[in-house]
Amino acid sequence: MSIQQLLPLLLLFPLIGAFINGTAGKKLPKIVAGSLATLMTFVSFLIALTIFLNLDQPVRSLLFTMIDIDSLHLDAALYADNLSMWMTLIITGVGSLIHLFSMGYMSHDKGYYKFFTYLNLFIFSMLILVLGSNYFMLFFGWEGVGICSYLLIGFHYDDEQKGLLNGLAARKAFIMNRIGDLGLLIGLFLMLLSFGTLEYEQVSRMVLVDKILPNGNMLFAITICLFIGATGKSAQIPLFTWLPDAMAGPTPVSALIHAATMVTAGIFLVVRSNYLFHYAPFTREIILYIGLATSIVAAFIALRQNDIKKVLAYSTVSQLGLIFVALGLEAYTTAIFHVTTHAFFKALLFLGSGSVIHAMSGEQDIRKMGGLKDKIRITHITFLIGTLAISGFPLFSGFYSKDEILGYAFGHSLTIYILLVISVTMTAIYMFRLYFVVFHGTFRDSKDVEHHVHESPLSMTLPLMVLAVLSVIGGVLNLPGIFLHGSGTHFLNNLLNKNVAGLDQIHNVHPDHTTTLILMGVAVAICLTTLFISSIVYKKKGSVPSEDAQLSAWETFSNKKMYWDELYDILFVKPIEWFSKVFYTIVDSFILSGIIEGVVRTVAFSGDIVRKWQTGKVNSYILWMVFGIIGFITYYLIKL
Amino acid sequence: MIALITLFVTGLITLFVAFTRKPLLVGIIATIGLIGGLFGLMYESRYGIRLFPDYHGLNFDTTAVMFSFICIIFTTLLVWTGFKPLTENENHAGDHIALMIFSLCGALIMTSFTDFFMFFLGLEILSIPVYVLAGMKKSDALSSEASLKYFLTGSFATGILLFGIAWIYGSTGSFDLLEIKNAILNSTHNSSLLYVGVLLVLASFLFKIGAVPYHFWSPDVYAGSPATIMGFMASVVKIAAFAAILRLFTDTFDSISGVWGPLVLGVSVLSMFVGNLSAIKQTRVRRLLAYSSIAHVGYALLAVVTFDSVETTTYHYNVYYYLLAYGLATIILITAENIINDESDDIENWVGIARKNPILGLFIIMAILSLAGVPPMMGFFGKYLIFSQAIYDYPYIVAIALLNSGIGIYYYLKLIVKVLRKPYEAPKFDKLIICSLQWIVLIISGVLLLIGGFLLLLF
Amino acid sequence: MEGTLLNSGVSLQFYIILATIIFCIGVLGVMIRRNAIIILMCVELMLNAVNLLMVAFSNYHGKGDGQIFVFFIMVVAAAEATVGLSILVLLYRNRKTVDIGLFNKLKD
Amino acid sequence: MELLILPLALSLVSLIIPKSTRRFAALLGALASIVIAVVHLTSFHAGAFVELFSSNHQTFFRMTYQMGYDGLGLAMILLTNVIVFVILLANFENVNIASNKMFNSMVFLMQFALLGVFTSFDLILFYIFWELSLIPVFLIAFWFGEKDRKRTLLIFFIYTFIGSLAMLFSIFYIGTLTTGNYDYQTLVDIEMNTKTALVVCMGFFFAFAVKIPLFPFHTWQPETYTKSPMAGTMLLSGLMLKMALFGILRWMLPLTPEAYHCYKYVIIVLGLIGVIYAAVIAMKQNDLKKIFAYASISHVGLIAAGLMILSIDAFTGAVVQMVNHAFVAVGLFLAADIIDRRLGRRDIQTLGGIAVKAPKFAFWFAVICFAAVSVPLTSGFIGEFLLIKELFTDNAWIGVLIGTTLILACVYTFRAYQLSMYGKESSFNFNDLTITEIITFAIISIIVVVFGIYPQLLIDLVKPSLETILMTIKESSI
Repeated sequence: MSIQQLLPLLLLFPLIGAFINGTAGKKLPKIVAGSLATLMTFVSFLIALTIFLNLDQPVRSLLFTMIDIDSLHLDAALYADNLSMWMTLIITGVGSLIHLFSMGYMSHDKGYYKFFTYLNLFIFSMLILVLGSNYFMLFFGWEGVGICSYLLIGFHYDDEQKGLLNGLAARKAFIMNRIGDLGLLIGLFLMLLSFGTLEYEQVSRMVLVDKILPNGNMLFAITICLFIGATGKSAQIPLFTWLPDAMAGPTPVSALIHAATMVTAGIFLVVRSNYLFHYAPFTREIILYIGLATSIVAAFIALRQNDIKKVLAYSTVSQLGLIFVALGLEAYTTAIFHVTTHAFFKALLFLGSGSVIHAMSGEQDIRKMGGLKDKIRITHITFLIGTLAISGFPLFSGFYSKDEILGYAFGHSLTIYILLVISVTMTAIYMFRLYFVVFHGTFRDSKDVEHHVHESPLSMTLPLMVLAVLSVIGGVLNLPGIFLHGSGTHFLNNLLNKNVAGLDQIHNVHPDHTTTLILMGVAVAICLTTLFISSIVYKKKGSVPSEDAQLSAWETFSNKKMYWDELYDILFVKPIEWFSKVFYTIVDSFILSGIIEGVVRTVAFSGDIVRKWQTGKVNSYILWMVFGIIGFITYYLIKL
Repeated sequence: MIALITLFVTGLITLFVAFTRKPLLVGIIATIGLIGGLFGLMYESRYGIRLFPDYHGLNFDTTAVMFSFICIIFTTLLVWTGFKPLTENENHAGDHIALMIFSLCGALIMTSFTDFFMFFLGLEILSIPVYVLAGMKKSDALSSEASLKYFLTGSFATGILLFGIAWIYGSTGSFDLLEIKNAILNSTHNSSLLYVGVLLVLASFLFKIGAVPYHFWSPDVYAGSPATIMGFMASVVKIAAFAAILRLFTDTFDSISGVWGPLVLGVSVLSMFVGNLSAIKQTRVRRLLAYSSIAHVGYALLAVVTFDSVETTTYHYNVYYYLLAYGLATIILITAENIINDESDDIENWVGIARKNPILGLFIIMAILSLAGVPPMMGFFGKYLIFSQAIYDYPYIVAIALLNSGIGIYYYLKLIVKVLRKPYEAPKFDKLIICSLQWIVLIISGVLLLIGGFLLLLF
Repeated sequence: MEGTLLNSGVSLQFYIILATIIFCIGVLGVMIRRNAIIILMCVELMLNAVNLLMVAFSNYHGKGDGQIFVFFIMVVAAAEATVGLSILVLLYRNRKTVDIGLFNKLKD
Repeated sequence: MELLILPLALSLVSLIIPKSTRRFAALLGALASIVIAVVHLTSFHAGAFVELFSSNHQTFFRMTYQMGYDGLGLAMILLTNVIVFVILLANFENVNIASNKMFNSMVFLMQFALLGVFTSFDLILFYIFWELSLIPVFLIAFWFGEKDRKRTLLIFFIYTFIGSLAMLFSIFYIGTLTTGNYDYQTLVDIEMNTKTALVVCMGFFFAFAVKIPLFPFHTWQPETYTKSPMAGTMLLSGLMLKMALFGILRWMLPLTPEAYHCYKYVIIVLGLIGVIYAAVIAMKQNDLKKIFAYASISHVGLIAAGLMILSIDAFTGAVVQMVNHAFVAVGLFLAADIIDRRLGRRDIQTLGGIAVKAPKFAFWFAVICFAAVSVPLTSGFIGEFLLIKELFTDNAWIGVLIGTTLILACVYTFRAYQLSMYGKESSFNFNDLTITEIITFAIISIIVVVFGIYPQLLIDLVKPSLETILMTIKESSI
């Protein structure tokens, strides 16, 4: 089978899974429903792998023409190059693992089949997003994953206490995403205006080969609109507050959607449009600073969060910020590299936290945990690996990817480098805090809960182990040149440069070996120091995160998420609600309806006046008749 | 001519037959006579036969036949619908019907006169029986009051009319319309006598059709008279008067339309406003209909003043069609009044008719919608014909007229709502008794109203 | 012949003015008086003014039709008076008065 | 011709059919009308004009006229017939209404009037059908509506009627230019100066603005939608307002292109205000029907604004969105009515937790909600994409502002959905959907999704006629 034929199949399998589970899932045994969904995703993964291995040139596969009006031609087509296939591999690969994990994690949930329907649907949408051959298809997937995200965040809508809150979180996610989507949509319009097409191939050919470029302002507008879309989906300032709230969804969802795949869509978008961003340096600046700010802000907030998933959520936001810094520096392959490693270790961490929560019978507050390391051994080890990977522990995957970013930042400007280092340091601090508080010390919840603590089943631990291995060895995907010389290094770099439009034309200057070594040294030092201090603070001294009331000023600031939600509430929500009330009660009900009522009343009132003319007396009738005649004659005389 | 004689004889026979005190017989004879008159009319116009070839006082030309035709039909329908109330008193079973037929004779003369002699006679033959009919309910003080009011104002208007005729005669020296027309055309400078005379005649006409400010009698008289008579006044009398206006003003005095045209226009606008505004808060159905009729007169007058932009037959048709639609709708509502048969004539009596008798309700709603000018009822097409002509000369007036239609819909709709809503004493309510004659009237008028527009669309 | 009536030195204008004055008196009477009988009489006065005018014009134009019209008017006036008086009788029976100011039951 | 005769005949027949079989017969009749429309569709060639009826001579009313359809007309005919079927199906369970002879009769009369509107190629005829459609919907609302409906419906009728009278004035006025000929082609061909065109278009505008309804002529709408029975609301929102949009497309734009530059931005700005204003109001309402009523104002504001952009994309988008909105509005009101019928209340603050009791309902309601916020794969997205794109191309700021509908729609739609459906299991009893209700929802969803994935189906049908319209406008507006 040719790649053209395989590509639609890639999409078809998750869709079939979703369809079967959606229609007949209720009647299927749980194990069948779960395995079906997992299998479908895994088959997709295998197909993706086949395509990936056989792919030389970008391949476009037309499904059908969606809209064909004279000026507007939009195809439903798929497009495979190394970038999209790489993303597909991550999505289906990590996706399969998380599906597998979910089979165990969700086993007690009554919405089991529904969960897998949504998951498969998500995979499908995500694949459309990365495999679509034009921005229009991308937008389809873009919104599709938004819907799935909405459905999955609000999955436990019927919860006794938090049902409505879960719904609220889902709604918030959807709305904030939509704000970004509007930006993206406008970007699309602008591209249609300046290029007349949304096909990647045609746009890239125009920009790269024909050198037909819109003027600077237009290019800035296009790229900034695309970036606004990216901030929505990838949770950057100012649209990031939905992601922590999105943790209301089941943990596998957080792992799959809100850590490994969906939130990287924004990065994919920027990398996909790299040739546009290349000519829009000002936008890149903005991306750089937004990414930097997000990275620091989120890391700071994560310092004093007590919900295990919230910590990881802010960590995700922070890491995404880091990746955007890379994008701002035009280090696209590095960004993808970090996306990949991040997918591994963040999925691992989330799944690990899921396993912890599973063990804790649903408790998420780290203040109630502690000393779990012996009770759930596999989870503990894998979680530790994850923590080390994200903190940049030497030779773990995160170490390489993060280091590359730091290297480029250093090359760009020292200030940015220092700021990034601060962010990275904070990452290490809160991750070790999390790790130690959860797994070391003494168990702090009731005996009842302690009694129930148990290791998860194999279906859950197996993905953890696989991911742990990947987190460790993920670095080999793009080894820096200083360790090995020759074909082994910069695998991902070469891969992406091979047939992804635009990337091959960008030549980032790698820092020289000495600098690289120094930077690595700094990173390692930071990581180890933090580890050391943390272990003293939390392990030796057994400190426990203090209650909210006892926090110092900066801690409260961090704990309260820097009051972003409150700020948005005052800036947007409250005024709109006020407008809503004013529009309804004053403008609509009072003024506009009042005018109508007023007219009706005036007419009725004048009717009453006119009626008074009719007195019932014959004399007056005749009087008026005479007046009428006199009037007639007067008119005649005047006219005369 | 044949029709006129047939009808006159029918009236006489009816009077005499009434002595037998058999209302049914009276009714049958009257019906036969009326239908005979109808056939006479058609026969005459079809074959162009003239009974008295040397007599020129009356001329049944196309317009006259047209207007006479609907006058007779409306009278027939009204006799049927009001058959029971009209013959309530067995001693006088034939009187009222005979009077109506006599009045109809006057109406026929009004449509076909060629000189002021016949015109004057026709007008009086038309009016005097109606004065009597308005006071038909002898024991009812309101009925006699209505009668008196109508009589006093009516005879006053007659005085004005005659005064006007005298002045026209004085300036032109003739009573014959053709001669007057020629006299006006031939003289280079017409005296003020003529103009004032024309205006006086106009005033009395406006009185007859009930246009503002000569309308005051109509709400009172409509409200006081029995429903059938009110229907007669609103349809037959009005149609006859309009026929006369067309003949007199647009044919004879057309060359001096500069004098009376603007006045009619002003009266038309005034009538619309006064009629529609006053109708809004009415609580009595017949009063409401009276005011609505004032408004309708306003619309119809618009057609009278737009005569100079189109050929004669067209605007004759316009007025004719409009009044036909108006008359049919009024007859349906009058029938409903007769069916409800309530002395107090309160609008609340109409509440829930559609629930008590859905088909009657349907007819009533159709009639009201037609009056309001909502398609596809005939009333809409009437308005369409008039307004689409009038807009050539007077776009602003048409705008005002349409605005008035908007005001009108308010009270029409309120009436519809009353008809449609639940009766107060639910769930059991007294059944409405509808006799077969009334059914016939309802169906004829209703069907005409409905297809009058759509059907003519095809032809 | 212009402006004068046959066999008389009185010009047409005077007839017109006289008739108009009589007519106006009639109109005023109808407007002002409350007694229905008197109103009826005032209407008759108006008609008589018209009669006068008709005769004068008839003479002026030298045609007889004006005078014929007068007969028509007289006949009709008689018929009207008959009807009018009978209505008044009817009303008097109902209301025991002929003051038209009191007949205002029918109004808005 | 049978296209038009059938509904009229059905309207009469449904008066005499025995009560027990009435609702089945009505469904069957509606189905037959769909079949007829589909037969017409199969023999239709894109870009053709099919004449249904015409008078070759001047009638009594001094006019010759024509009835027929082009691609646009056929699309609207199909839409009408399908929506009528869906409405009957949606009411099927509500025996009180569905078995009422007057109800069925009035629905078919409405269908007749609408088909008349969509097939008229004569302005007077158009007006006649336009007005005719008002009566059945008023009667349905009056007979089966909720408490205190009287005054609301009075205002509704008078308001729209006065709007129509304004249009009538324009019709008469334009008639003076053609000496009383109201034939479509004649009217399109006449040249008039800007002032005349402005007078004419003002009347049309007022009539259409009231019926659509555009801000600030919308005040009758939320109240009327709330007080009408579900069928009435569906007819109003699903079909009645399409009439006005269709009127703009078919009549107002081609007839008065000379004044196009004068009213273009008036309508766009009013549409824009309506989009945002109504959406903002909808955010804090608690009555489900009222939320959807304001949502409707918001949605159609976009369509009306989009129609003012003279490009094939915008017109196509408007048509797609018209079709989409018809189905979505019917779906939303059906959902509101299902809740209302089962529980006797619609205040979302008193609801909650229905999803657990009625998962099927929750699912279908959610699908409709997604369609309402026009996510991709639903026709709403295609429509809004094209409309916003064209508005944006015309004026970036207007495009961006009107694009906020994407965001605002989510806010109120999902607020309504979540407050009524989410939360812990409700204490009240709530029966899940019956089979007819599921079928209704399924039909709506399938149509919405099919046009969302493959809108070209619809575009191919309407494009040639839209191009013709566009050409006539462009020729004389420059």
